[in-house]
Formats: sequence, C-alpha cells, structure tokens
Amino acid sequence: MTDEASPDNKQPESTPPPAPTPKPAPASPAPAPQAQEEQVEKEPELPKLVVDVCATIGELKPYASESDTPAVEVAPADLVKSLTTLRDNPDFAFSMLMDHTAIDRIDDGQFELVYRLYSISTLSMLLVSTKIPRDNPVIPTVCEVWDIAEWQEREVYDLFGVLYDNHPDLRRVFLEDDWKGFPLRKDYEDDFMLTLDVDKLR
Amino acid sequence: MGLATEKAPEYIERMPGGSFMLTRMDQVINLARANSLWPLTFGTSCCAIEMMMATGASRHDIARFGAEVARPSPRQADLIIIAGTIVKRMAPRLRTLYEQMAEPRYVIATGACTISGGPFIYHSYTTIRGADEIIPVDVYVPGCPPRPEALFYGLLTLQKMIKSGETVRKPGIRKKPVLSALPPDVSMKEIEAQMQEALEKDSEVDVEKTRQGLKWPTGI
Amino acid sequence: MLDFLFGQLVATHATFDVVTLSDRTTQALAEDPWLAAGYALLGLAGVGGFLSLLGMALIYVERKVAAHFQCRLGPMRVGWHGMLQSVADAIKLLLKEDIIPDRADRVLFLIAPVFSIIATTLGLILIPMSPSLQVVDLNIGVIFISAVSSFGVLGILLAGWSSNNKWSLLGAMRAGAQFISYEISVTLSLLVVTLFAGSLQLSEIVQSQQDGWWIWRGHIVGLVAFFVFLIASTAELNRPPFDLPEAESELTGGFHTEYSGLRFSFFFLAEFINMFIASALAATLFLGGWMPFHIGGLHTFNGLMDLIPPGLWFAGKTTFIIFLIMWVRWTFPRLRVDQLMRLEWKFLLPVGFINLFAAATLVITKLYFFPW
Amino acid sequence: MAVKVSTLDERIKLTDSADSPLDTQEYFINMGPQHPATHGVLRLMLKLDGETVREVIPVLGYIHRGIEKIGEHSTYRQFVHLTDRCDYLSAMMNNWAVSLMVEKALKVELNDRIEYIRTIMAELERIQSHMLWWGVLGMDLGAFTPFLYGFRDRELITDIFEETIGCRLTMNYIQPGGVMDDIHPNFVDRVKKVIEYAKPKIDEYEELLSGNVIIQERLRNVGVLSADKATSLGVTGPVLRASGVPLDLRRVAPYGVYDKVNFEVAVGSVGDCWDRYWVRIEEIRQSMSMIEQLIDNIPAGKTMLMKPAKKTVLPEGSHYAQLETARGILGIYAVSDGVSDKPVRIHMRSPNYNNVWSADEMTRDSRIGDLVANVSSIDIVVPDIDR
Repeated sequence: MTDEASPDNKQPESTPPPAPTPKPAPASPAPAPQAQEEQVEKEPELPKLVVDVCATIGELKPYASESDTPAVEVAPADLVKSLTTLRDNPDFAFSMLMDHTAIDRIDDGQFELVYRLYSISTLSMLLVSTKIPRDNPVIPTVCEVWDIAEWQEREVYDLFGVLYDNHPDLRRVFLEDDWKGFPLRKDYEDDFMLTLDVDKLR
Repeated sequence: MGLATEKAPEYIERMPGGSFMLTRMDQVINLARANSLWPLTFGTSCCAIEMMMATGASRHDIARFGAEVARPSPRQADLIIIAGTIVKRMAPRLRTLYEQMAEPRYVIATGACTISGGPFIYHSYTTIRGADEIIPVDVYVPGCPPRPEALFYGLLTLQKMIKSGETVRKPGIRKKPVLSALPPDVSMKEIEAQMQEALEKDSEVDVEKTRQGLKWPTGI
Repeated sequence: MLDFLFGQLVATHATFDVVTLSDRTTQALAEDPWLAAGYALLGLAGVGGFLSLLGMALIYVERKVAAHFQCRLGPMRVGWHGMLQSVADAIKLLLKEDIIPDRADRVLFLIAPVFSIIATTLGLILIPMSPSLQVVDLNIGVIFISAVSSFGVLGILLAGWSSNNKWSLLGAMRAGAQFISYEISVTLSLLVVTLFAGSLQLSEIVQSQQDGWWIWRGHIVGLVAFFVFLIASTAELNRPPFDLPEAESELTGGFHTEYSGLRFSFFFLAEFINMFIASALAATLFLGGWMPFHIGGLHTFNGLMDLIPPGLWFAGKTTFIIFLIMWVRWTFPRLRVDQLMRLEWKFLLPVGFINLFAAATLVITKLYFFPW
Repeated sequence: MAVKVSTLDERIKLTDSADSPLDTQEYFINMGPQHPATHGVLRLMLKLDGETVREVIPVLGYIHRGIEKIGEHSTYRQFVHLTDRCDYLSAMMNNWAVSLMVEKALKVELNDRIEYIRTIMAELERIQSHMLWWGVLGMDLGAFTPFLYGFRDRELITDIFEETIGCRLTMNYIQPGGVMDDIHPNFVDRVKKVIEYAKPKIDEYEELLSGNVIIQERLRNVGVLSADKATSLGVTGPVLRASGVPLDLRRVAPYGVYDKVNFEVAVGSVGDCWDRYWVRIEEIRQSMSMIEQLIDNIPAGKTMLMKPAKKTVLPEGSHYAQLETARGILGIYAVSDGVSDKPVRIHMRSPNYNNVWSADEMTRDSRIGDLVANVSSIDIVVPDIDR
C-alpha cells in the first residue's frame, strides 16, 4: 500500500491499527507515533475508539487478541445491552452491523463470535468479540438491534451450530433442514467430503 | 412420441421400398431435431454468464443455429445446458427438471464444475463431482468457464450426434461422436499408462497411492 | 386534368364483385354436387394449409425481425437464411413426447389447445383477403369475429385451470381479466367503423372505403379508433407489452407452463395466427382492406391504383401492421397487472366511448372529411 | 435454555384460513430455483394473496459450495481463485479484496503502477457489471432488446480483459503483492477506444429504457427502502446509496488510487427502484470519467512485489479488509495462527448476502411484477450469496 495503510482506519475519529505500521496515514491524529516509528517490541497503545467505548460502557473490555480493527470484548450476558448502547449512543452511532461470524477455537473449546459494527456518521469500525463454550453454544440474539442480524445469525447457526436465544426464525440457511452436523466446525466429518492433504502426499 | 414414431415404422417397413423410406424419414426427423434445439433457461453460476453471452450477445448469436428460443418451462425445452456447479441441494431439482423435459432431450455439461467438480472437489461438503452422477450427459464442454465459441462447438457436436445417431426404430439411442481416432497399433490401456506417467512426472503426486487414500462417494 | 390527359385509357372506378368460397359452393350445389364438394374440400384444405404455413412464416419473420432489431442475424443454418427453421421446429414439436401431468384434469387439459386453435380458425375464415379470396362472408361479420376471438380465451383459461399448476392458474386468470377488459375497447372501436360504413358485413365495410379509408376519412375519430383498436388488440393477443398471461420473467411459462410438444405448438400457432387476424382486421376496417388507395373524385389516380391487384394491397397493409406489432414487442417493457387494468378502464374505455359518441355525431351530421 | 430450531416446512405453514366462501385465502407459491427472473438459483417462497405479495422468503443454498471451508485448506493465493467464482461479475474486485487483506497484514507497500492498473481494471469491471445488470433489468421487465444491447457493449470490455489477462470472466488477475502480469501494449489504446465508444452508448441506453413511460411506471415509487431500514438491514453498494446514504468506500476510505481521481458519488433520494436504476447508470458514467483520468498516467514500475512461490504466512491475529465492489462492500476476514500459510478461518462478508434480504422489505404488499423489478434492481449474484 502506498499511503493508505488501512481503508478502515483512516477516519479522523479512529486511529491507525494497534500494530506498528511502517508509514502511518498522515492525516490521522495518531496517539502513539513513537511506538510506530521505533518498531520496538512493546505493548501497542489502545486506539482512541476502544478507550472511549470502554470508558462509556462498563461491560466492554479491550480485546486482547491481535486484530487490525479496534476491538473490544464482552461477556455473552451483556451482549445485547452493550450493543444496543453502542448503536444508540450518538457518540458512536454504530448503525450498521457489517458482519457477524464465528471462529471455531477448538483448542480452547470455545466459539469466538465476532460482531463487526460500522458507523455511517463517524465512519469508524469496531469489532466486538465474545466467547461461548463449544459444548453449549447458546447466545442471546441481537435481532432487535439490527435487522440483518437475523440472517447473519442464521448463517452462523447453519455452519457452526451456534444457537441464538429468542431468535424469531432460527433455521438453516444454506443447507437442508435435515443436514447432520455443522460443516465449518473443525471436527466436522462427512462421508461425502473428499480431503486432500498436499503436504502429507509429498 | 406419438403414433408417427411408434406404430408407423412397422407398417412402412412392410411396404415395397419401406426401409428406404424409413431411412429417409430418420434423416428428416434427425435434421429437424438437430436444428431446433430449444434450451432451458438454466444456469447456476459463472458458466451461465458465458452461456447468456452465447445466446445474448449479438456477436455470438446462438440464434444462427436455431437455438435461441430459450424456454423457461422444462416441458417445452429440448436441451438443458448445465452451466455451473451443481451442489447437493440442487441435485434433486436438476433431476426433476430433466425428468420433466419431454423426449427426446439432450444435455450439454459446460465447465469444469459440471464435468468433475472443478475447483470445488476437495474439502467441499456439498459439491457434486460431475453432473453426470445425476443425469446422463451427451456432450461435455470443458473450460472454466468455456468461451461462447466452445459452447457452440459443443452444440454443433450435439447436432452431429443427433443427425447420425437416433433412428425412428430405436429412439433414445445415440451414437457418441468419435472426436479423434486412435492410431492403428495403440490400445487405450497404453494411452492411460502414458497419461498416468505424465501426470506423476509433472505434479509429483503418486496417483495410485492417492486413489487408494481417497474415499469416493457411493451416492448422493 | 389527369382525366383530360389520359382520356379513356384507364377505366374509372373499377368495381369489385365479391365472390366468396361459400357463395361458389352454394351456387355449385344447385348445378353439380361434386363441384360443391370439391369447393368445400378446397376450403378446408386451404384454411388448414394456410393456417400452418402462415404460422410458420410468421414465426420465422418474428425471429428475423427480432434479430435485426438486436443487431444480430437470427436463424441462418436451415435453408437459405434459415428459411426452413420453422419447418424444423414444427417437425420437432410434432414428434416430441406428449406429457400429461399426473394430477392434471385430463379431459380439459387435452381439449384446451383445441379450443384455442378452433377459435383462431373461425376468425380466419371471415377475413376478406381479396374480392375472390374469402371463405365466408357473414352479414354480421364484425360481431362474429369479436365473439369468436373471445372464445379463444376459454382455451387459455381451461389450460391454466387444468394444468394444476399455480403459475398456470395465475397466468390464466390474468389472461381472463385482460381479455374481458380489452374486448370492450376493441368492440367500441369496431363500432365506430360500423357506424361509418353502415354495415356489419366485412366485405361491405371494405367496399364502403372506395372513396377513402376510414382512418382518415373519419376525421380524427377514425384515427383514434385505429389506435385504440391497435393497443387493445395487442393486449388481446397477449403480446408484449401486454404479455402478462405468459410473462416469462414473472410466471415462467404462464398458462402453457405444463404443455409440451404438439399441444404447446397449438398455443404457439394460435398466438401468431391471432396476430395475423388482428392485423388483417385493422387493415380491413381502417386501412381499406383489399381496397386500393383511393381519393374520392380523382378518377385517374384511382384507376392507376386499381392496377395493383387487391390481394397485394391487403398483404401490404397487413404486413405493415404486423411489423408494427413486432416493433412494439421488441422495444417496450411489460406493464404491471394493475397498470394494465388502469390503462384499460381509466384511459382506453373513456376514450373509446367519447370517440363512439363523436363518430355518431359525425354520421348524423354527415360531416365527412371528403363529402363527395 | 432451550432454543427452538425451525424448518422451512414450519415456516411456510399457513396460519390463517378463509372464514367464509367470500374471503380470500393466502397461499404459498414457489419461485425458483430454476426461474428466469431469479438470476440463477435463488429460490423465493412467495406468500400471495391473489396477485399481491404478502411475504417473500428467500431460500438459499442451491449453489452453496462451501468456499469458506475450502478456504481453510488453501493458501491465500489459492483462495483468490475461489473468490473469482463467487461474485463472478466483479471477479477482479474480489481478488483485490483478498490481496488488500494480505498486503495490509504483511504491510506490503505497492508502487503506483500496480495501484493504477488495479483501479482501472476494477472500474472496467464495474462498468461491465453494471452494463450486464442494465440488460438483465430490461429483460426482467419484459424488454428483450436491452439485454442484447448490454451484452453487446460488455463484450468489448471482456475483450480488453482477454487481451491482458487471457480470461473473460474469472480473471484471477489481482494477486497479493501486485498483479499477475503486466498490461498488454494495446491496453491503453483499446481502453480509450472503448470508453469513447461506450459514452454515447450510455445515452442510447437512457433513450431506450429510461425515457420510456412504462419503465417509469414500473420503477418509480416501487420497492421503497428507507435510509434507516437500509442501514439496519446492512445493505451496501448502489442499493444503500439509492436510499440516500452516501456510503462509498472509494470516497470515505480510499484504497487504490481513488484518492487521486475526481468523481462524484451518485446518491438517490427516495430509495425506490428508479433511484437504484439511476445510481447505477450514473456510476457507469463516473467510472468512465475515472478511467479517463487514470489511463494516460500509468507510471512505470514493477507489477509484482511478492514472490508467488514463497510461502505467505500472515501474522497471528485477525485481519480484515474491505472494498467496494459493483454490488456493495465486500469484506475478507481472515484469522491466522501465525504458523501455517493457510488461514484458521476465512470469511467473506459478501454484499449480496446482506442485500438479498431487503427484497422482503421492498416487496411487501405489492405485485409479483414489482417483486421481479425489485430483485432485479438489487442486482444479486447468487453464487456470492451462497458462497
């Protein structure tokens, strides 16, 4: 990339990614320029958005895992409440649920659910992450907050088997209703599916 | 097929010169069928765009071959051009569409996905590996996606097949066109062996071993 | 002036004796029954042959016209420039498997296409193509044609109902509503011409246009009636922009979704022949039918026009209107159902009534454009 | 907590019944997966009351190939191939999204030549995609001729692609670290010629369809989607912009060289089909002007900065990049473990998946004909919905 390091973070409200970039975007008011230029192994400072959000909403914590988007973490029980605040608070105004998906962290025995919020007025993006146990994947739905959540959650249910509580119409979206298993889980097995491990063949 | 093709041949054959007439009749019928292939509007993915390009774009213009009358209803279509990947959920529908079509019906499979599964063979839990697992295919047109010209070649091959193949006495039996003749003293086995050798050499993949390791599907 | 120059070279106002095939048969019946039977057979074979040949020709023309509108060539492989394409299609359709869906109403399913084609044939025999080329000349021709053309929708309704397919039913219901609505407008514009001509007999209507065609002799009234007729009859033909009963992108195949092979080809054929009938009717009523282009009083000019045989006049006019209908088809998008109904009940119907009233006033006051 | 999981059969069960013989009864009708107006294999269950559509239930999955699962077993460079086959009408923009994600994660700096070529290619792709949409919209509304005209002009752009890339549809041209190959020597001239040819053609399109009174009747005030509802539905691209939200990533978060060109973001006001139509027609014009600004100034430089044969391992963590395709915002979300050259999880935020659900909101209580117009004006590509 020439001078726009990341399309999502070039907004004045948001900041460059927490990871050090070789060439920060000139227009953005970077809070930690030293960290970026010195390239030292050092805990990167939190983006301003994350600090603001965590200060306003008590349930949110900065997300520990490395991500190039400002990210916060929340407990499943506080999810709906905090997401509603994020949408309604005029300082953030995350009016759009850009994306919602899950990651199968099979080693930790958890599903990580990722909500990617986008604000049209401030043009900033926030990643809200929450973790639920793999053996009992139940989480409250956020259909009330954004309309599109209904179908994005259905996709996650279809492919991962995450159950959404209070969902108005929880059924499979891509696969047939009588499909066994949830294909995007890491331990999914299927007689039909062919697997090819190129490394092993060599 | 009606009276003309079921009962009439028996009577005609008994007449003097009847078999000659039957042959002529076959020729006329086959010519008519070959030149009036109405396709079903069916397309699942990328190949459908190239198919539409062949039918739609004025540069290619499939109408020249009399095949532009795309029918949305399978009852009126003669030809189904399977354009695009067929997945498990679509497979029964494709079968239904094929069965709803009236005899004689013809199938062209275009693109890698419909021939073998294409780029979606491995690790895909839904892709059917070849549309011929579901319905009989007359002509395969390779490519990803095939150009409109390739589709025309497939269509012309199908026309050739129909013209030389079916007879009134034996409907539904088609002679597959021989695309290239073998040299006189070479057998198919030798060619297969050579191909396997070439494959192993290029990709350094043990085909035999791979084949044993694979679990091929038994059904849909 | 012209009369002075040419003198008696050209006969003024050649009169046309209308002799229909039914007239000939009746005459022959008195003299020689075998001749009468021959005439009857000729009529049957003629109508049947004409029907199928015309259908195939029209389908070919339609495909070619469409292709050339769209900067392509159209059928090119079968015969010279694809001339035999329709023949190939016909043979193929004849020999296709005849599928009757399992849950369909068998009897109705089988007779529906026949209804359609019979209605078309009955309409065809009335068309005066030239003074000597007309099968039957009824004295209530106009009423008969409008009655028979409504009969065709019965076939469509039956087809949609008996197929036991929701799309077919939707298409059939649309067709029924459309037919009933637009039939009114067609009849209203037909009435305008019958008012002018003072007759319901098609050959007499043609004869009445000896001094000029009704489209311009009837002032603006004739012109308006012509356009109303054209729009409404296009709607009755189920052709775009009014092809809602078989709207491909909405209802897949509409009422003929479940039909295959021969039965489907009946609908196909009926559609094209109906187009011919509508065009021929428009030509007969408004453009003088087989009557050459005459201007009342200019005898020499009229005589020159008479040199062209009436059959050619009829063919030319009909072809022009057919081309017009095809042109519309390949240019315009489709209307929506409620818009279609709105066009009829809120626009065409009032216009038709006002036009009829104006026509009646004109006839009573004798305010023709060329009063001589 | 017991979470109730329903099935399609339960969903399409009719709850109301006619009380008296004069009452009308609603019924379900199945549209698709093989239907001319569903652009492939989308299946719509329509709850109808006579001709009036009460509810639209899209049923997906008829081309669900499990691309995200395949992506977990393929390298990022291999995944680029698969994105071609998702939204095949903006194939290069899909490639670009993956490349952008990889480059962002690895902090690869690209030179201007690559950025220029990418931007020009993406805009050409956008033009051809919109041209095809225009033709298909015409066909859905019952006019067959626009279909042919749209395809005729699209063919010329496909020729340009073919000359440089060797492919007509699934390009696989934009790769992580650059572009596959340098542009063909004829490229600049041909693009100029095509733009020169196509500019008056757009006016011809407008003459054929836009001015037509039937088109106006069919599109105006049909399928109105308010800005709030559109935002809540996560709709992006021309559909969102037609509702009056000027969200265009090319403007608000420029990638490529979009910050160096002048262009206007077409924004509608009502959010009906007509606005969506107009926004796309205007976008063709803007794309042409963008290409005109860029085509003469392609600087010199290398076209591939990352060695294709080298193993590409992204740093540990999640990476996301998004850009504006012809249909909306495409986001590629990848989670890497920092060891393998294959992602732990790769997810596509496809614009079509989010857009298709707005069909229900648009179509409620209007006719079947309106449904066709709405689905057409959303401009869906079904393989991108299903992936």
